[in-house]
Amino acid sequence: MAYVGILIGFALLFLWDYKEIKEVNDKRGNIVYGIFFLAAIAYAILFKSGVVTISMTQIVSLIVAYLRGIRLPYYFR
Amino acid sequence: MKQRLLLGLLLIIFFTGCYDRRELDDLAIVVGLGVDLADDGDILATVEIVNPQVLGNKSAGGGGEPVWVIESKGQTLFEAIRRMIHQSPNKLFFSHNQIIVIGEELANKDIFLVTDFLLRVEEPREDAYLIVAEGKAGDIIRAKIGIGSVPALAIEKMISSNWATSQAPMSQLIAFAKQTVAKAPGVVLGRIALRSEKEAEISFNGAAVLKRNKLVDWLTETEARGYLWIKDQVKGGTVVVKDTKYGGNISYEIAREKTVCRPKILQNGQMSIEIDIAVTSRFAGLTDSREIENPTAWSEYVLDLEEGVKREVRSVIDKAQTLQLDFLDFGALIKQYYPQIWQKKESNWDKEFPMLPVAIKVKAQINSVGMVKRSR
Amino acid sequence: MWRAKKKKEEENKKEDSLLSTVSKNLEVLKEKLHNSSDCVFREFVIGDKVNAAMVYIDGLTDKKVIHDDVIRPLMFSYAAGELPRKSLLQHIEDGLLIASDIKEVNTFNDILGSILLGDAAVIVDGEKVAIIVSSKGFPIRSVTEPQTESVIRGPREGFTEAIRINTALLRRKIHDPDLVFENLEVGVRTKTSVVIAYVKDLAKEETVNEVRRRIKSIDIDGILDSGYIEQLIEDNPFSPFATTGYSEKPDVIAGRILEGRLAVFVDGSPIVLTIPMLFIENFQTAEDYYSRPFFISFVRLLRYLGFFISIIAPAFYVALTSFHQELLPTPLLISIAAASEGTPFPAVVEVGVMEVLFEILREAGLRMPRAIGQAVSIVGALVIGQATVSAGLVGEPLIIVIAITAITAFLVPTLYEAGTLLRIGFYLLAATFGLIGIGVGFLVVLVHLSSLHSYGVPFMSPIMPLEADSFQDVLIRSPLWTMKRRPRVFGDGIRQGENQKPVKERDMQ
Amino acid sequence: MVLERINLAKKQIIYVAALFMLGPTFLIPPAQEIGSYGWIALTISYMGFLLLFSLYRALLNLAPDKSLFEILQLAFGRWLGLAFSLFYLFYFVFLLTLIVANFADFIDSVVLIHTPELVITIFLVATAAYAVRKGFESIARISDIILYTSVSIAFLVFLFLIDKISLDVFRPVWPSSWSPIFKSSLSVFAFPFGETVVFLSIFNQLGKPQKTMPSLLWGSLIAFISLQLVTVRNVATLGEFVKYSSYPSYDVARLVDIGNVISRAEILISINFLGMGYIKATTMYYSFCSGVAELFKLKSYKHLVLPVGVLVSLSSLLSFKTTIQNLYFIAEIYPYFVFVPQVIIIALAYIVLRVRGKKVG
Repeated sequence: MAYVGILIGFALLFLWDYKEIKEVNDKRGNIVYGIFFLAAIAYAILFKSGVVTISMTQIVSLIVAYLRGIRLPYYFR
Repeated sequence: MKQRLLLGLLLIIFFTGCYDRRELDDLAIVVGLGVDLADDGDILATVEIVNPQVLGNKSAGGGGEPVWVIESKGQTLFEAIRRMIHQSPNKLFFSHNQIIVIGEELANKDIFLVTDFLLRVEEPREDAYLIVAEGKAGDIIRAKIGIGSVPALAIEKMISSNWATSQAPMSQLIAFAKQTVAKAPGVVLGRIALRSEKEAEISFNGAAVLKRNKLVDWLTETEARGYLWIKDQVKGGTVVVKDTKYGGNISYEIAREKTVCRPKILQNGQMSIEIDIAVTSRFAGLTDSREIENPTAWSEYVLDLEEGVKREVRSVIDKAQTLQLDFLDFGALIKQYYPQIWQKKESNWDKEFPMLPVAIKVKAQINSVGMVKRSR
Repeated sequence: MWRAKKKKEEENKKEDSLLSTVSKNLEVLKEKLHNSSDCVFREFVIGDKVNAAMVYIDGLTDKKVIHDDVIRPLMFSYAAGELPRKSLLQHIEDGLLIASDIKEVNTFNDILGSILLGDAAVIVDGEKVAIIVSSKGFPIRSVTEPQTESVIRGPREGFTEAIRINTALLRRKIHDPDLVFENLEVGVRTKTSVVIAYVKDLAKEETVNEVRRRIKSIDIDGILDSGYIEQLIEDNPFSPFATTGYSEKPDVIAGRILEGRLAVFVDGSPIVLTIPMLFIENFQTAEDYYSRPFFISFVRLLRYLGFFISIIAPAFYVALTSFHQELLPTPLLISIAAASEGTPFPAVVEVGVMEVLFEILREAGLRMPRAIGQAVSIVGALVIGQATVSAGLVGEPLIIVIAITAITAFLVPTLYEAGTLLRIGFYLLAATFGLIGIGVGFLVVLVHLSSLHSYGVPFMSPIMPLEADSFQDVLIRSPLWTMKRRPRVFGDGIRQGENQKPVKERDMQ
Repeated sequence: MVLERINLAKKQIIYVAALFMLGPTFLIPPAQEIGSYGWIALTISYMGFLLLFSLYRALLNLAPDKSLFEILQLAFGRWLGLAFSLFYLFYFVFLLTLIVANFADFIDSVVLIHTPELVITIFLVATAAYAVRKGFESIARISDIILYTSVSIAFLVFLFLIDKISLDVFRPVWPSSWSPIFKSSLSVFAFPFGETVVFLSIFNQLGKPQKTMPSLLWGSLIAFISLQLVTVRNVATLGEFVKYSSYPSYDVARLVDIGNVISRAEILISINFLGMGYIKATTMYYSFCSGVAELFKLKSYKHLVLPVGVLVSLSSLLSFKTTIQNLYFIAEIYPYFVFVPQVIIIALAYIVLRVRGKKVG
């Protein structure tokens, strides 16, 4: 059910953007848009299913902690 | 098209929203909280809930009690409060809680058990009054004051109009938290007591001295005033001085006051505290023997007043030094002005404080004789 | 293709041109007008010899002009045989018709176009030309005090439905040769005349051109009111805020034209549009400038406050009583709680229902005949005010809130529609997110307002972007002598001399 | 992207810059962990910002009329420049995520406790997306109103509290040990001040970048003064408690009580915070979308707004679980990460351009 909701939501978003896309009529723009859009759908589905629990913050935290050689506190896990 | 989509999206949000909605008639508005230590070591919480129906419909009148008191027990304060759900049809709502009364036994044990919860949870407010009860806090909460009024609100008014006598600190939760966090060795809270069981007569004066989280002693009214002098919090009240020459008592009403406390290094290198009090007052009651126009007599009046204030301040300093507890926070003063010296003294402060010399200077002024010069 | 079209047009024209006998002409005309009952075809004979006819539409013409100034001289001026055959037409035009404005046309379409506007056409046998005599005269409402913008101080006249009278009213205010009226015709069937009025050296050239272009590009069968024009040329058709101003009073229109705007008159409508419009115009009234500034400034602040209250009050009530009870002072909370004790519905529903109920009553009271309207308002007052409370359906504080909302909403009448929509929006936001919803809603409304343009002018100027130096006429109305310049967005011209502050001579004291 | 020239008054850029720096910092004032020395840390970091500002300015003088991405490609060549540009874009969107997370976390833990964070996040991002699609002009236009109201609200709260503040907490004036102060000034430098690197990427749309730079300076001055006011107010009111409070400004406003009439002013603070954060979030949002459009030479950025919004909302939802985590992140991780885009890359670009410029000319 939730997945259907996500898909409907994205369909709405796409409809919303459709007019703009048609108006601009930019091939390169459409490719970039498509990448972002698909990424968003994938992220949303993975988010919902609980497979992905990683965010940009955590990635950055891990990298910086590794480079600085500090251990992240427990509440980051 | 776009607009319709927007509308649809908004409607989806709206229909899934309203999570935080709580209806007024589903709320039990808590105005007073008393916390005691039960016999078995659990926490006993007593709350006072207003009954808006009685209070609101003044014309209908008569029907029912204005407040409803329930109590509950738990291992922690939070558990005790959550268990009240079993007794109250409505959810307890703490945002309008005005007073937090701590029972004597609990204060003897650990007051942090109460304050941590109150500061951590978002509903209770930090400007509620935190006071210590002589005896059981539940009795205070349960006591009836006046006719048809809300006792907790009455107590709140009592505390906030206490400036007229300035005989007890108006201690708010936030002030307590500030002092605790700043590692003050002692904290002073207001004292409330049930004077007589039957009439439900309540008095709010004097103060409780806590060694961080434990009650160690009480301050009398005079000592409490002395504390307020030092803290520059005297807003009013009367100073009564014995008229040694002619007998009887003279009372002065305090109009304005300004206290400045400064640490000083004495000539022998010893640290001391200097308290400068400037007080403006007017006559409120005189023994008639002396002539008010007489300049020498006038200076005696002023001296008497200065002595009276000095005595009050001295009393609380003596108390602190005998208790060996720096609840006057002189340590913080030294830290503020002489941080280097304080670093050396800090570890040994408990020992040094009782020997700390304190100089009290009072500069009094009488700026009004009142409506008459002489009454007899 | 283009050529074919042109050819066809030429053929049409040929077919359209007048024939040389009256009877045939009349036949064609009758056919074109479908023998409509209000068309009068009066045939008569000039000098016993020449057939002539007169065509006009009954009701649109001034009968007196037709009888005394057209038919009478034509019928009685020539005795039999006296006719100067060769230039009869010239004769009639030069010597007989007592009319100030005549012209010759030679196509049926032109005749139709003229007589449908109220002129009379005279056709003479043997001539392929018709004479159009200006004889417009139809009943019009006289110039009365406008109902919508009544004033205590200031001119009382208002526009009527007749465009000529309206333009005349404006011309009477501004006696300046630079005041230009430009005529346009809009509407395939109604052929409504639309007039753009502006002062040549005040209005911006681009704005005039743009408005002219937009009006010309309208292709619609009928224009019945200036509202049609407004909706067909406005900048932001999806915004709740109107970005075209309007007024019914010549003095208001004159004032706005003198600030550098232009006005659009539409025949048949007493409402005249002004372009471009600013948000602050909603809060200005004509009377602001006729009274002394101090009290008016206070009133103007009240209008802003009233508008703010009217959009926010129900939302605020919902947010405070259902989300943020901790923000109410304790005694107030207790009394509101007492009032809402026992009411069956949550506050959110109550506010929504009462809001809708109020709008229904307002609409009913507005459209009803006056006699019934009163009954509606009495019933409404009873239903809303008394019965719901005593029946325990809603609490008294809510009634107060709704009443305040209702009253304040009328403080700024031109923003009533936008205000109501915003009110509903804020109410929904508050019902979902409490005060956070209101706050975010405000930001969105601000962004929306700041993105609006009215015919090239930022709608929110001078508030967003903030121009402190043109604020004399925004929140307060500063004295007239301080308003030295026109609003910056309209061209920033100087409109009064130096030192207009009244100075009195020493001797007069 | 074919750059749209945006017509804005200088004043508005000042206000946008000021609000950008105030942003969420208004609610969680900088350097609260060092309590009464916060103002010192703030001043030090502002000095640091002035240095940084002159670096930015010098860079723009070397490459006038260029946007950040063009400068990077000019300095580091096509591919390295592209990589750095992508890194900047990541930084922008990451910062946007942080802001949204801060917002949602605050609202969800203080104001609307039971509302799912997802709903709040979507709501906030949707409203920001609306503004971004309206264009930067609309965002900037509302900035003066927001700045005036916010600063006056902050000042009002200060006035309301005037009887509750005590300046004794600022004694002793100078700290006994400076290292925690330098450390927190580093995080203050990174949190509101250094983030102005974003403006380098949009200045060229606002007219001549070199002429726009002074607006940034003035804006930062407004921000600095207002932040100082807030920091001092909070410490003077809450004393040492400020160190342990999750949202000191909010706590401060809760204490307002004037004759039982003006009491409970905390909602003012929330709304205040909302308005300022809105400007910051939309600016970041805009700069990311227009940056992508510029880098990939798209005709318009507008249709990117919504998908980016979805990504940002989801990522921000996963960002923080507690405020402690947030504070740790701001203190320990964030300054070290952002030092790279805020200072190092810019400085490198400057050096490269400088050296090369000498070679050429």
